[in-house]
Amino acid sequence: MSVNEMFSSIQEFLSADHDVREDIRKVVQVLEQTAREILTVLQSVHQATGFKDIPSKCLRARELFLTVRNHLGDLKTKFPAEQYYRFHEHWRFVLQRLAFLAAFVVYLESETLVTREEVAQILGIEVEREKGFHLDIEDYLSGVLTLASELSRLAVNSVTAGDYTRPLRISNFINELDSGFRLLNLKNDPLRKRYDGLKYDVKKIEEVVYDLSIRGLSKVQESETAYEK
Amino acid sequence: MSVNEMFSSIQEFLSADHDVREDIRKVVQVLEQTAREILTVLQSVHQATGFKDIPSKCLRARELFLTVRNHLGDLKTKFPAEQYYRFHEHWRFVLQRLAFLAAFVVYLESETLVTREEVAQILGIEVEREKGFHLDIEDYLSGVLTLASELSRLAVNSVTAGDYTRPLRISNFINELDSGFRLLNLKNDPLRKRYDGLKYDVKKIEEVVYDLSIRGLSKVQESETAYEK
Amino acid sequence: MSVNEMFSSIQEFLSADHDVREDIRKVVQVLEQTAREILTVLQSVHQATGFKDIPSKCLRARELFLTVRNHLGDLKTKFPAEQYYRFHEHWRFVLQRLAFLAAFVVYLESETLVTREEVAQILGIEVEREKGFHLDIEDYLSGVLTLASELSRLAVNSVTAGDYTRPLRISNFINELDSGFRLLNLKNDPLRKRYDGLKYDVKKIEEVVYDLSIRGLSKVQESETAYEK
Amino acid sequence: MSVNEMFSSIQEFLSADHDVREDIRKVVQVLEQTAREILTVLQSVHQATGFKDIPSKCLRARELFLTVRNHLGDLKTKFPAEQYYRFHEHWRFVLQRLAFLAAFVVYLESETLVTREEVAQILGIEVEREKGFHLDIEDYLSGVLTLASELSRLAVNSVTAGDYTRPLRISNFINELDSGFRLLNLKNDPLRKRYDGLKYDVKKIEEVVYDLSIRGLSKVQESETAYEK
Amino acid sequence: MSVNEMFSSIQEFLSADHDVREDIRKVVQVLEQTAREILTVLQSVHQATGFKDIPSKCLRARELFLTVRNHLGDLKTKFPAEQYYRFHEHWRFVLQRLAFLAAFVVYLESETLVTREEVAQILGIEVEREKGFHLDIEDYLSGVLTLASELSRLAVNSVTAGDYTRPLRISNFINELDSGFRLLNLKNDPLRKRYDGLKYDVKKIEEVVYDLSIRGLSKVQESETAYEK
Amino acid sequence: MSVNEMFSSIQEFLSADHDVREDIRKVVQVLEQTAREILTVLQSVHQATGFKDIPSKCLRARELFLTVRNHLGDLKTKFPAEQYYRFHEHWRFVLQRLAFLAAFVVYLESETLVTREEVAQILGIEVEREKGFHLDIEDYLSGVLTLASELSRLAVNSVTAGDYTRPLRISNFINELDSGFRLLNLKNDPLRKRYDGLKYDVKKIEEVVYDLSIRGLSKVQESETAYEK
Amino acid sequence: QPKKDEKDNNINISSPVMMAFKVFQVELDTKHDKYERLVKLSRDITIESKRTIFLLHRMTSVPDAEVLKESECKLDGIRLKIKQIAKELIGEDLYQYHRAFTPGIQEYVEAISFQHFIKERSLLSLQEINQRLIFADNENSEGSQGTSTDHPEQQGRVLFFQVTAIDYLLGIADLTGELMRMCINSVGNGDIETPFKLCQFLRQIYDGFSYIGNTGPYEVSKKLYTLKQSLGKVEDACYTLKVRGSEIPKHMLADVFTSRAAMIEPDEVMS
Amino acid sequence: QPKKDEKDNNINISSPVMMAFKVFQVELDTKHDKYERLVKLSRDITIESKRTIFLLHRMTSVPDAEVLKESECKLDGIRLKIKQIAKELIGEDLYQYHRAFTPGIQEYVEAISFQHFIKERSLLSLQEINQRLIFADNENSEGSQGTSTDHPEQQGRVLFFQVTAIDYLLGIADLTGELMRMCINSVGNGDIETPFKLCQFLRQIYDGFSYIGNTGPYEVSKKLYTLKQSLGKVEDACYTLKVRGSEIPKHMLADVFTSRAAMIEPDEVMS
Ligand SMILES: [Mn+2]
Ligand SMILES: [Mn+2]
Repeated sequence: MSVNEMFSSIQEFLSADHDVREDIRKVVQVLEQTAREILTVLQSVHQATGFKDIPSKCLRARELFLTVRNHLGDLKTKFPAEQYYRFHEHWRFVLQRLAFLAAFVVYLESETLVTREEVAQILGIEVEREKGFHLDIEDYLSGVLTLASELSRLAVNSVTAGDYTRPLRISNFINELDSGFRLLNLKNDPLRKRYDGLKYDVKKIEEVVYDLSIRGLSKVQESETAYEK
Repeated sequence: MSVNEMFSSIQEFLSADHDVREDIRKVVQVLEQTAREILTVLQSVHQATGFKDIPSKCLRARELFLTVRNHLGDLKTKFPAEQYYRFHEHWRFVLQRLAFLAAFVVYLESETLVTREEVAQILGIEVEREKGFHLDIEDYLSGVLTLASELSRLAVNSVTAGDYTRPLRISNFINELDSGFRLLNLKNDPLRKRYDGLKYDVKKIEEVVYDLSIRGLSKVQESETAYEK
Repeated sequence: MSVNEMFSSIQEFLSADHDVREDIRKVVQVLEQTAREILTVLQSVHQATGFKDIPSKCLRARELFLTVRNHLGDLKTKFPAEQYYRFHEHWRFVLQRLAFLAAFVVYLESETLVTREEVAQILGIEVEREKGFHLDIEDYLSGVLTLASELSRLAVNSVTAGDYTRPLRISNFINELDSGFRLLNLKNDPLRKRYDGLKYDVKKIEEVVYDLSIRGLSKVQESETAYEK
Repeated sequence: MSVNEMFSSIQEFLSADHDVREDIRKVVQVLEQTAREILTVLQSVHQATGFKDIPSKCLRARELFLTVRNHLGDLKTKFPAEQYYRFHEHWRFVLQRLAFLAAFVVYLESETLVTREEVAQILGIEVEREKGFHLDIEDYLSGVLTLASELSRLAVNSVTAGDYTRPLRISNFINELDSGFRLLNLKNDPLRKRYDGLKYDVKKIEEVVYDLSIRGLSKVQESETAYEK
Repeated sequence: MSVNEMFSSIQEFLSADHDVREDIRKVVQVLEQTAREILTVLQSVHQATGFKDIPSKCLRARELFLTVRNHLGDLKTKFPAEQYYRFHEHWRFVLQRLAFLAAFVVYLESETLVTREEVAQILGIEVEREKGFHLDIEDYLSGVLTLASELSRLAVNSVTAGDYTRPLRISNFINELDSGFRLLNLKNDPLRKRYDGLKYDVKKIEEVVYDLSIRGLSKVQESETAYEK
Repeated sequence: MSVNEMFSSIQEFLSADHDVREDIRKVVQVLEQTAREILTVLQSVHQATGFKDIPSKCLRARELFLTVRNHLGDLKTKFPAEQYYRFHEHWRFVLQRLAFLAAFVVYLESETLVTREEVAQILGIEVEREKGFHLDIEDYLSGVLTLASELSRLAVNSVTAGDYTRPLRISNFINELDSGFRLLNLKNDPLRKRYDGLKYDVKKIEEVVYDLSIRGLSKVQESETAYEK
Repeated sequence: QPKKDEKDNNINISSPVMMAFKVFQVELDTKHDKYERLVKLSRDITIESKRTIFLLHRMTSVPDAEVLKESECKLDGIRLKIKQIAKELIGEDLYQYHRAFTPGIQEYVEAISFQHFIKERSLLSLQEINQRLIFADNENSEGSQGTSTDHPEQQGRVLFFQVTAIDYLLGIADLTGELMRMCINSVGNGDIETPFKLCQFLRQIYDGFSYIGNTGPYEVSKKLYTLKQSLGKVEDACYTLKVRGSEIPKHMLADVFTSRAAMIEPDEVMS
Repeated sequence: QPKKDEKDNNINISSPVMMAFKVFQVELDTKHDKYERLVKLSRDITIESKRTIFLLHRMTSVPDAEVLKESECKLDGIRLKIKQIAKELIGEDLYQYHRAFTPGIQEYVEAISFQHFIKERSLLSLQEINQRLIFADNENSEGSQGTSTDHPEQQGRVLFFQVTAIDYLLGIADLTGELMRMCINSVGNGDIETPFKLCQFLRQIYDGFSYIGNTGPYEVSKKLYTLKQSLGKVEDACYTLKVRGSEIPKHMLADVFTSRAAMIEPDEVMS
């Protein structure tokens, strides 16, 4: 093969690569758009009025996740399955965001931690790399960390909205999450940096719980709630 | 035309260009001076005593904006209208600052979000690119984001000054702003970075509202206000 | 107009802007591709065999410039003419490159310095800013400086290819160019830096002429050429 | 004079210059050492126990400033007065630091802003450039900005140490400082950058005051203090 | 004096300083213009035809130096003499360039090294720092180093122009210069870097002399010259 | 040990370290001075007149090396012998230079490559690290590479001076050196960079030898020399 | 093209110059190989040290015997690696290869001083660190290690490694980041004593570093900024604890809170 | 301080969340360990490739069978390392660990394409490089290798490694630097044919890179400048050869030089 032919064939490769990336970029843009819509739906729970109809918001988010599944299905067709990490940077950010949104929905619905399997199922993708377009473990963890900081905000706002029991439940949830993360040996990478933020979320929630405790507000409501039932 | 002649004519061109830039620089310096004066007037609202005579401060700022209009009118004459973006960098910073100041005045006066049209009107410039010296949309948005961080500071200081209802109003305003921004698909540019800061302002204000709420301070004052009426 | 409505209309605006940039980016990519093809054609003059059919290479390049004209014609339609400097960065690089290629073709054809008018004519664009999509003067100068360094390489390779008279002609040409640039008062910007490189090209070519001169090679060939006639 | 003779005399000159710089460097090193000692003394006010004996710490710092005066007196003798700016870089850093330390001592003693005259007097140097070894105005301003950030730290730590009234006083002081700086038209230089940091100090201190205010802590102590009297 | 008053007076000071710098900048621009003109006059000695009327070129340069003296005289009035090093960076570059040009003229006239005194006299400034606006020794040396590289170019071009004796004279001159510089103990600064370039000039000129020597060209001409006399 | 004590002891260590380095720096400055003097002595061999009294120059250099030995003897006393590499950077440069100068003297005397042992002996230091202050192998090699480039210059100048046999001998010498260096596996460090220059020295000498050959100059003189003997 | 061979033949392969360069080749390769082995050891040490630190963070405020024991095991493993470094450096100038292993050693200092602080609430000194890096040289019994340097006269002797003062300083500077993390964790765990202790300790270290100032090497000065930030975070945390702790529960509706003591132990309420 | 323990106990160590995170721990550690092993392999490959290149430069212009054989041995050794990489990557996504081994692979491309040019005077293609990276997976017989991944279903199968187009490009960009060195060496050795051949070849590669332009990744564009400089040096060398070769020996005093042929073979005169 002559030098010219060699470079021509490489140029062809680069062109093809460029086209694949353009295609991916387009789908990712649409995904980001939908992710922003889901975020807007879920964000409203922070407002005083928002605490009432959490279930309906979750339903709306679930609907939008169906659209996400379609887009992700589309994304999979844009490149060979075994080259996931070649293009990872393109969708890494949006996938972390979607993992967070899935985790948020699941938390609002059931106050449990979404599993990697559940996120994958909600997004219509795989858990295991071997099986196809999957959710990278670090992206899943990153999404979970975003949830933690969202919940610390929720704890604050639920007090404002007069719900004094939620912060305690969030506190237990986040504490377990924190214990989980402490098991991990992270490298000096973005995930580590985000994990460093988790301590501040834990701290913030602890402060809210403290504020409620010294005012006896948590207990009061618990008993109130008990009576109401 | 000989090479030398051509280069001579190019040099004439470059000289002229250099002069235009010098002229622009001078007007911009004067604008920055006035912008700092407006800022000093408005900054005083953060002080305990400042909450009382907001209206008079706004009036003073409005007067200074008349001077700004004159300077901007002067600026327009320094270069051909269709070369706005050729020299944009020169005035970009001060225009963002003036947009913020306009937004701050309007907020203090009416607790509403200044529109692009209003800013343009206050500054005596155009909204639409086609019509002449205008307010670039990103510069408007940048000014609005500065307002958000100024308001988070105002929420804090209004509590110190004993005004317990303002933070809640600010909180609502900022939430609306935040939803607004969530409609935008920003590029990875300075504006996006500044927008990422908005969520800290939102959170800060929510915490102020929380602090008032858990201590029953917001309600107290509301009822007080009610009684007073 | 509510905040949401206003932001929706801003998003429309931003979307439109984003689309314009995408369109521009695509055309620019095609332009870069063609520019690389012209470069490949013209670059081959450096090869030992390349000195023979310069005219045919120039013809081929001229053909490709017709394609360039079409693309540039296309580019013009992508945005309003008065926003040239708003998007300048997108095509600045490729336009400098095309200016160089035009200058190279013209030099190879006639051993003269292409004027700004000629470049504009070859590219099918305007010289004067006011008339529409034009060749910015600094981009023209940048292209001319690239020509200088290409010619210093050509001087070397023409000797290797056995052409002993060309270097002297190049030397005269470059000296004239150098005097031209000395008329300019350049700012401390990239162009100034590139201009500082010109003196190395001048020196390099002078050394080639020196090498020929001390060995009596330039004279020999001149007389040979004389005999041939 | 032969070339060699001329270069010999130049070398003598360079040697002399080199010696001057060596001498300056040595005195500056000693100055830095003393400055670090003053810092150690003053920094201890941040400790829980440190708030008690501020006066004695200030006295100790004042003593060390006498040493500084001696060193600076020594420094002046190392070079001709009119070459101040020739060697400015050598002592610029330590002089800014000393200006800060002087400002810190004066603040701790009297809660006032040290004037340029006072700093000069404490350091035993001149205020006016014409009179000899002086305090450059930008170095003074730089020292004052360092004070601002030190005071924001002090506000936090004084609360931890149980002193609830100091933050309010610091807040007023910093606000005055901030208005002062807003009168200045700073260039885009290091000082400007440092000034941009001032607003974070202002905000930080306002938040401390807020925290005290919302908990009624500032008032409580004030009345306590009142009772004590 | 209140804080505000103090900052107002500081602002007056800063404004005055800003004005001084603007004034200096303007004069320096004019100086650069004239320096470029002198350069253009002297550069032409490199061309084949240029070797003939060196004297007339030198006369023309001398005339232009009179203009330079006027501008420098003007520059001196813009700031207090003892603040030379405060503003040194503004004119350092152009003064190095003028020192080079003076050195070049003197070399062309008499093939001797211009002394610092002569440069100062040509520019109408002082040699000694104490006496006022002077030529910093490092700027003088920098100008001399530029001369060395100009002469290596001249050696090459004089051969091209058929003058085979000049390179030997240049070689001797440069060797003397090199020994001179070897007497200096330079710091690790820009000057040292430029000095490191001197050895390339020395080598280049030696190679020119070698080229002439191995071809018996230097001798030939010497004897020719001898005959001519 | 308390934190304070710990830091005091480290500060003591740093002070001691600083003093050692100051001491070393002073001796190194003196060494550099002497090295420059040796260089000036040896440099003169490049001049036409210099070829005659090489032996006397070498003697003079040898004398100066005695001074170097004294300084190096002094240097050894400034720090613990086993911490050579802790301070290596301080004398690395001057030792490479001295190694070059020793190699140059030895070459001029005997046209052989100085061994590491000889350099060490001339400088009065060790070859083996274990034995004390020694010559690092890379510093030795670096010195040898400087010799190569000095000899390529000498080859050129010896032709100018009419000595046509020396280049051939230099060529053989350098070729052997080149073969030696090719045995080494260098890292991407300064030495590698310097080694890359060796090829150009080899090339230059080859060109000189070629120039002589095609003119039959080397043979002629050889026979001449033969006759003279 | 026979001439090239001829030329090559000119250079006598066994000439003194060529012989010398063959020696140089071996010397340089040996050095580079050793350097490379040290880099690898350093990387291993870095990773294991980082994992030790993560392990230690798994404890909440009170020292946990099991975790401490596990960390001790890990540190023992790291010390074995340092012993290998020490072996490589037998008879060498430590500073010649310093750049190869300094990252790992700094990380080790960070890990062991962190463990020490957790156990003892004090600063581990350089001397103490170095004392634990004296090893018995039982090379024969280990055999499997790749080090080929076999100094018969060294056998049975004592091997030791010396951490330099600068590496110690840099390790301690990084330690402060971990202490800050520990502080925030403590607050989150409802432990309100540890933060104040940490704050005190960090202030001492910060004062120590300001005392040294810019007399240390550049790398130390560079870490000062991060150190200051960490201290700021810890001071803020203590401030918050103080502010909320001193709040008088005016609006208190419950009856449990009557004494100040109850306020300091909020966990009981929570659990 | 009994409350902390209480708090800890709240978190059930065998809760689903904790169980999941234990799995994550293993997964992340496994990945990082593999990454680290690949980095070490890459470093080894880099060093050996560089040494191979030095070895090849030891030849003067004519291919030297012995040196070529030795270089082949070295390259075989490197390929064994690449095989180890390939083993690590069995069942993995190559791009997930790409950053770990890309420096070594680029250096290998540089070394083997340099050897190929010396032998064949042509450009080694990416396909040819990859063909030589297909290995028989005889893991059992090698045993000693540290790789622990034991995929029973993979045994007896074929192992292969695929150099990516970008790594190939980057390796070739670096190759041009070595070719430039070879060119200058040739001139120094009095070989006047090789430089012209090299010049021709380098121009082709340069044209190739300009054809690709900025469509490749940033790292490629970054190397273009060095590539252009190398080409310039080679063109200058050829220019010098031409200029001096075409000089008519007017001042020739000897009788040996009568034909142009003699001028091209100066070595005979020299030796
Ligand atoms: Mn750490
Ligand atoms: Mn390479």
